[in-house]
Amino acid sequence: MNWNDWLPLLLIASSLIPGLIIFGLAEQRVRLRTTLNLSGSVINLLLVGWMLWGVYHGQHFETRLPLLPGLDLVLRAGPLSLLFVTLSAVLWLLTTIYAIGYLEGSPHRSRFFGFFSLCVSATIGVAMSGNLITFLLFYELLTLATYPLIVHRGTEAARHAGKIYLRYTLIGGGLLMFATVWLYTLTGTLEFTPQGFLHALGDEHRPALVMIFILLIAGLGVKAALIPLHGWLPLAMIAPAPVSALLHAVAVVKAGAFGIVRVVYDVFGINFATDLGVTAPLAWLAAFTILYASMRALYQDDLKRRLAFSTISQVSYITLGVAIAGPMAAIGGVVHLVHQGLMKITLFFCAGNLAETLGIHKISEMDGVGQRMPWTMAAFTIGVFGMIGAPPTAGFITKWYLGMGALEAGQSWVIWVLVGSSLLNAAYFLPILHRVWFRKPPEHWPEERCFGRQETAWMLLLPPIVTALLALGVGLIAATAFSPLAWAKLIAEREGL
Amino acid sequence: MGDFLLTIPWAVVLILLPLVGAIACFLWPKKVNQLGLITLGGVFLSVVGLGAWLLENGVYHHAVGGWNAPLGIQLYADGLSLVMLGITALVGVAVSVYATAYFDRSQSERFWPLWLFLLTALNALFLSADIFNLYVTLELLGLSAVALVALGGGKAALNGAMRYLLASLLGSLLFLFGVALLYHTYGSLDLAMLSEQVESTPTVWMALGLMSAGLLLKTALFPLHFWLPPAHASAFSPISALLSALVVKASFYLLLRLWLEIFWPISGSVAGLFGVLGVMAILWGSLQALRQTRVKMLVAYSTVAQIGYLFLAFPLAMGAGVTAWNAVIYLAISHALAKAAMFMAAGNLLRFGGHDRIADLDQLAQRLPLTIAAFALAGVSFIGLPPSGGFIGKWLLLEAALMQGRWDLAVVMVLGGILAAMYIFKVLGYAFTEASKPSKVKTVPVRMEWAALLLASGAILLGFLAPLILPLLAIGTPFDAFSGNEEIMP
Amino acid sequence: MSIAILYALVGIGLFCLGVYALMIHAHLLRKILALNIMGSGVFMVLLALAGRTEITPDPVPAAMVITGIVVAVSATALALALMLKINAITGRAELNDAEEK
Amino acid sequence: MEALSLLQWLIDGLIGIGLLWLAWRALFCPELFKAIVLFIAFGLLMTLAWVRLKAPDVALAEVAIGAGLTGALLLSSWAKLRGFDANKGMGAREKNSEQAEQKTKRPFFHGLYAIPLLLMAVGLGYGVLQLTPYATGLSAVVAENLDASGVSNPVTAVLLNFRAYDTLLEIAVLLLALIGIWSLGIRPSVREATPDPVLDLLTRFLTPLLLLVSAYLLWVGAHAPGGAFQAGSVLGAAGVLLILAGWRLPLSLAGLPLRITLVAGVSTFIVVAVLTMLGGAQLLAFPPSQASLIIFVLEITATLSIAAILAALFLGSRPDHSEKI
Amino acid sequence: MNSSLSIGLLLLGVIWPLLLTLMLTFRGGRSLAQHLAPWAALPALVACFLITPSDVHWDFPGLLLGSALGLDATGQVFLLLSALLWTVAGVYARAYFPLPEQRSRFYLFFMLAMAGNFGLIVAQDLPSFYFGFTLMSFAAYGLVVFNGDVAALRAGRVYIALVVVGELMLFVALLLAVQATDTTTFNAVRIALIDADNRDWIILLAFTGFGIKVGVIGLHVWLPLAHSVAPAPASAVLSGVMLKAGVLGWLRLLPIEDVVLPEWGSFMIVLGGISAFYGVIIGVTQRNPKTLLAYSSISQMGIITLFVGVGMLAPQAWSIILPSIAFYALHHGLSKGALFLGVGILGDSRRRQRCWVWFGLCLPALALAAAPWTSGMLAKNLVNSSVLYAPAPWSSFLPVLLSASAVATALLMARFLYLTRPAAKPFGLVPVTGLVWPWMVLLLAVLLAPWWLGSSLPEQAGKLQMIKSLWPILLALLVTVMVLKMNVFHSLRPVPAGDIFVLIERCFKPLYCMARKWLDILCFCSQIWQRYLFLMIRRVQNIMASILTLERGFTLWSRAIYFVVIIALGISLITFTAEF
Repeated sequence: MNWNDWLPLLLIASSLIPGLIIFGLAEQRVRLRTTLNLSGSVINLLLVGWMLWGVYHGQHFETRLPLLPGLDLVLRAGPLSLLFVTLSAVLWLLTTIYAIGYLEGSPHRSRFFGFFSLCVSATIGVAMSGNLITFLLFYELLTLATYPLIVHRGTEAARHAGKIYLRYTLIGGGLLMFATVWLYTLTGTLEFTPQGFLHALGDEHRPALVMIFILLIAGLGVKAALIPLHGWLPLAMIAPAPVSALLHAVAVVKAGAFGIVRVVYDVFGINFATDLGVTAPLAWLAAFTILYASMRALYQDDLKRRLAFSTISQVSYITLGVAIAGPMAAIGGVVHLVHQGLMKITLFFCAGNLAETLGIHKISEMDGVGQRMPWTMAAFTIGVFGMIGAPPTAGFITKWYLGMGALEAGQSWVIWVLVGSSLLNAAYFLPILHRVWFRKPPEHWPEERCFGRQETAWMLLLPPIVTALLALGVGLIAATAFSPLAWAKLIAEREGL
Repeated sequence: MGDFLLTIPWAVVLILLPLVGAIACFLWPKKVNQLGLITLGGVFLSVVGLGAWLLENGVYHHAVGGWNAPLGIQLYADGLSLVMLGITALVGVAVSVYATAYFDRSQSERFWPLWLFLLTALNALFLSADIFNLYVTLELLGLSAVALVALGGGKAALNGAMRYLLASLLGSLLFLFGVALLYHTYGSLDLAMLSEQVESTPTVWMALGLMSAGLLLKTALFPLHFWLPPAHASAFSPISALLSALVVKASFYLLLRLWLEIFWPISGSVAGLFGVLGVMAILWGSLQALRQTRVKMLVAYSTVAQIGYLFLAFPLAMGAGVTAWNAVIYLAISHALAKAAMFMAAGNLLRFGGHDRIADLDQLAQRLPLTIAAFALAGVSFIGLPPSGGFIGKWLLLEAALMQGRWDLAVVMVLGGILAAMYIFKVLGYAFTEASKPSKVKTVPVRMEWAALLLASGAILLGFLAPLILPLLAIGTPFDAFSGNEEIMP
Repeated sequence: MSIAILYALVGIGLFCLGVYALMIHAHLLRKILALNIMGSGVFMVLLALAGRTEITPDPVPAAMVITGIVVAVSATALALALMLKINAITGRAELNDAEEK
Repeated sequence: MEALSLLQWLIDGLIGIGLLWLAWRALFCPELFKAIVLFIAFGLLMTLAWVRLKAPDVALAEVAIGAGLTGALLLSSWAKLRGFDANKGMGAREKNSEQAEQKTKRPFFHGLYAIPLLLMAVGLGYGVLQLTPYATGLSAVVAENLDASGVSNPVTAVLLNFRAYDTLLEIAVLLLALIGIWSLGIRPSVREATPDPVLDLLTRFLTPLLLLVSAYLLWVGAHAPGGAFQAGSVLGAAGVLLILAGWRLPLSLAGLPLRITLVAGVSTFIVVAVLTMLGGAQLLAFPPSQASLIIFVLEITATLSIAAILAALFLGSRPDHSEKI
Repeated sequence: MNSSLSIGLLLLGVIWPLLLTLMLTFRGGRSLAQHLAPWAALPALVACFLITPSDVHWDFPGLLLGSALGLDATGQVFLLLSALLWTVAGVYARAYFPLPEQRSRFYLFFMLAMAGNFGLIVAQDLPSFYFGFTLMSFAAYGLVVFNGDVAALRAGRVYIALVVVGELMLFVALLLAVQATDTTTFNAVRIALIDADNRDWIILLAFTGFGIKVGVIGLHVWLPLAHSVAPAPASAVLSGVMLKAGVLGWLRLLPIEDVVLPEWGSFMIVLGGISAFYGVIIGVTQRNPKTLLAYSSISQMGIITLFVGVGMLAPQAWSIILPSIAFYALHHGLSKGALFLGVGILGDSRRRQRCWVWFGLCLPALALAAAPWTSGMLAKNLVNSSVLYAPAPWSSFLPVLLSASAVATALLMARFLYLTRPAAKPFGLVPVTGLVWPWMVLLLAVLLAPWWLGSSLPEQAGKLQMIKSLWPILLALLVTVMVLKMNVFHSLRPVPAGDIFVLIERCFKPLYCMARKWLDILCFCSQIWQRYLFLMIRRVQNIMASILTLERGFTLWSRAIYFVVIIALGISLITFTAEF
């Protein structure tokens, strides 16, 4: 037996099994649950590290199980997969810590953490899937695993949000499945291959392929929150903060974006897709999403809603990078998977801290909060500058590569999209910073909880600080061999770009 | 030892054992639970034995009484029968375990003999190759099912049972009429012999019409579903599980057999009608399910919708035979598992809160997590989300549809999945919220919760078992006769 | 047209009559009667058509009809018992069609 | 020949028309009781038709079961319905429901309903007419194998040898119906204080007779019309008479012994089936040498069971549970 | 000094303020950090003195997108100016903010901006420069709005808006430049840019982007607003150092030395000239000395702009012009810094103290006015000699312009001195020791600058041209006296700070209101539409519900059986029709 054949499965198991055990735990067994959670994520990280090393040195990790005649369940660790897997593994650990702190003393924690782990397993599955059907499988699993998290609070509003979420995502899933089957009937294979597997098809299939592309993108676009498929995302903010963080930074939204990357590069192949003439509209759509969502964000007073619209905007950078169809832009798009994850999760952690510590939900309540919670807000500030794309944050690297890629591909209009987006980002984020740092704090916070000497519980404080530092760090050391950027370059190279 | 085991005529055991069990339960009501469970265990093992035999030797033939085809009755088992028998045994075991906790003393005394009769009827039906014998098994099936529904005892249950009985008898008589016509046309009752002789004559058309209508009525295909929701929703939950999971499938199986064996040369044009009815069943059933305010009614209407999928295969089989049939059988068995699990879950809810009003489910996601998990997993299979048996089935069906450019059907399949999601999550959503007025709760035996959950997990597991099950289905190539002209397997 | 066909046609008539009655009658006893008459019709077709011969008719349909009759009486007995039970509970020997309206 | 044939046609035509008319009346006459009586008459006429169709076995079964027992069941049900209404103090209830039935009739719709039915009748008739005018079915095969079957009556041969499996299931159906009815948990009807003396007398006279007839039918079934079902139903009729006369099974017998009797038929079948299988043969494959014996045993137990079941069906409620419920 | 040590020192200079900032945020390190914060710029200052510029260049391939740090001659001058001014302002601020919380808050932004400033000076590649520039610009926001009053907030708003716009323009410019040239180091980019396709775009974007910081006319509006509201030490560094960052940006990015850019050169000369006078004209009307100083900065930066323009026209003389620009920047930075710090201690104190302060202020004021023996005179000489390299029309026209500008500057300084005269309204803080001595150090630097740096400048710049440098001052003095006698200033209404911005604001207000109104109408319409949509959905739902009640029809027994018959018949009929 070759270990490498089972490692991808093991990786999923390392998050799945703790999750399943946690389901069975009694509510009050906090310590055991915490141990399980943390050990799961640490093992996960170790495995990921091992595989990173292996893939870098050209090893193959592939689990292949038969699913249907002619179709296998394939889990493969390629560079692109591992980028996403690593992000998930790291952020899972942090989010778990955060969630433990966040949910301290609240009910239904076993259920929460169970689904949380399930969610991560699904995300890892999405990342590692080696063909479209495996992708579909985990993609839908992700939908299911997130639903209980969204309705976790059990309020009427939560139920409504869950309903809308499902309505969007399941319709998207339906489209995706439809398109996948269609593709399968045309090609007889769904295996992800660098440069795609469709060039061999004759010209008479082109209209069908265009249609399939549209369907696939529509299916994935729901999770990636491409306008006009984004309606669920602001509503889903009803969920607890760790869920929002996970949803936005790692799991759901990213799964959609990652799917788009896969479809464009490994199903259609960028050259073929460009040849079909489908990438340009995709780029336009992404650009429109970036700008429109930023505009919408300007008008939100609820912090999490503003962040949600910001997510919609930011995730489309990935799509944009992919659709620009150039190696540099691709690097930018792919690396933004990680960068956006780090930055956005920071912001959500901070928003969660505000809600949990001071009961602040609205931007208009944030006056002077920087004096009460300086560390949280420092992390928030870094996240904000990342969003705007100021150096040396991760966001700058993304924008730089996207811009370079756009110029390289002769699509200079993208530059103006980037500029406009940054401008809007500044317009809706900087006033928050102003409030936070330069206004006088009110006499009383809406709902203050005391955490002793610290501004808040350390479990709540640590994760945002770490992610903020990471967001700063990956930008600062972008040119080294250990940065996500370097890995993205490796991906571009292995994808044959 | 292995050889000896293979010499045992498992098919016969499958018929006689539950019958013996039923009689034993009738004779010694004090020990029904033990007797019943032993019987079920035996049946399960027999299915395994039959499966082993089939894998070894291919198709199974048994001339009852030693009399060959036109004179005597033939027992016949191929992959299709095997899979149906297997799913029956599986669901049967789970429901039986569930029932031991669900029913009280006097109820289980009444339940067991009837249920074992039902099992006898199912097994006999899946194994028979004689159309008159099939009529008798249909009657046996129908009467035992009705009696089981009537066990509920309430006004709704009795009304449902009565409706079911009348419909079932009507269906049987229509079938019998067809049998009469076929017999007098070809002088044989044996499926295989009929299939060799059958040709397009007015008598056969009429027989086709009557038998199909009768079986459609028993299968509750839209618009003949009128009897199903009241009967299935009002019966005791384990019984609803049996009815929805197995009984309906039995008549569908019979219809399928008749098509595959007898009617395929002439039925091509009817396939379109079946397709249309299937589509309408999916849409109508789902919409109705969405309207329901009680869990069991919702689940019952979901059965109406799911039956629609089974009929989509008929128009698709023209161009993509094996794929379409495989899809449908897969859908059928995963539906069986999932629906049984779902009814059991509904039973748990009923037991727990004393009601099954959807809006008052009152945080059951926390208070009955296993049950809600079972419900959700079963729902996943209905929606056709991966990984689940429903997904595999739907995938194959979609594949068959798209291979032939049947966009309409493909769209309906996807739409049906979305509608299913809407009604499933309607329930699940309320399971997370608090009810306006809390109701008194009773404990639910662990066995009931686990039975539901395991069965639902089975439906999920089916999503990974296609490489095992599809070859089983191919034993005896039941679908070859009607696999269409062109075989497009990518 | 032979006697066999004649009886077969009568059987068809009985069957259709039974279906019609089953359709329109509300009272359960009538429905049960209707089902019985339908059954008789089918049996008649089954048996009548066996008589399309000069020699002794085919015994197999006869056997089938006997089986059918026994099955029919079983079903009738069950249906009647059910009807009585419904009547005892609801006070009406009818289906609850009207209530649902 | 011609005249005979014409006469035959006349008779058959009359029977056919009579059947249709009786069915029509039975289904659509306004009074329920009358309808039931007409239905019994219809059953008797059916018997005649069976005889005309050269199926005396069926005729026997019809008269005993189709007309007799079904009629008795219908009548007793009708009586119970009325008794219920009377108990509830709703004497006019039946009339009301009859009237309600009249009211719910909507002639227009019902006419509409009739159209496809007519079409169907036409279609079926066309189908029947398209059949080959001469067909022997399986009679030749049956005749060929009759010797090996152990009996000389072809119908019995089919029932108990060639298609014995059907019969096994059929007795199971019968048993199932009974179990189903018992599981409904119907209250036993109130025992009449003094049985009708005439009925009592009649019962006393008829019961042994019926026993005898039954035994004869059973015996003769092997080579002439008759057999287990007919015998069983006649015996069952005796039971019905006894029940009507107020006789009840002693409680000591109403438990397991009764149940054993009820299942004896099926059980014997199963035992035989298992024995044949153990002998290495097919299911229910009787060795020709012992076939007649086996069939005889089967018939005896089947007769007993059928009789018991039919009588119990008529009774409706579980005799051993009468105190409990 | 060996190069790795040098680079270490340079790095320390940049990182030290960041480290202190970090320390400041920890409760444990706060008090220590507060003590060290005033001296945060010291390592950079030391580095400046110890390092020989040419041998310091170091690549950091892993940093950002691959960075290179180093120090060249121009950089050294800028670093010197910056380090000096940051140190002085830092020490000054210690006494300026007596409350510890206030102080640590100030130092937080102060040191961040400082780190950015040093960073951009030592950066030899575009992304790192951009990083430093960004850090400095955004951190300075904290300094601008430090007072937190309405005026400060308004200034902050304008400032941050322009910063963001400028940042984005720079971003695009850098992107275009790097894309066009495929390198990121300044030296390579400059050379490669000569033949780049969209060179003009890059120049335009870079000019505007840095121009916002420099305060080129039209982009200067934030300057008077911000300088007048910021605390004195902040104003000093804003005006003295940060404006120069923009200049450095130009020098670093624009391909001046190797190619003649006639259009751009002329454009910058014109713009610079206008700035020079515009700043004075508006500045003279001001009553707030800090605003006046801000306008003076605009005017002085105009001269530098003009300088750069000349360089564009005469690349052959760039080797002469470049050090001149650097020196001019140094001179202006020191003087302006001294002036701002001085304005900060014009508080309500004894008359003698105020007199001393006023005398102190005279020194940098005179220096700005290019009085003899001051750095101003040196700078002016340099300018005068450089403009001679300009091509034909300019070489004859510019000296005149510069002379006029000198008079104007002198006038402005006279007005400043008048505003800050001991008899005037007190302004700022009381001059305590902690405030005075750093100021004195700076004054000393202003005083010594010509002698200290003169040696490194071209020969003719050092010549003392008494008459030439004295007459503008005298003229200005004369005019001032006359004006004072005529008492016209009292009737002169000051142009509001931010001049054209105020105009723009006023013009846009109605437009803005109108837009708001339309937006409201739009919102209203969309609400109506939504309600309509909602109603439609309701209606559809109702229709659906009524259709769904048909189910009862299906469950009606008679109809159900009817369907059975129909289907049986239908199936038969279909097969029948299929036959034909």
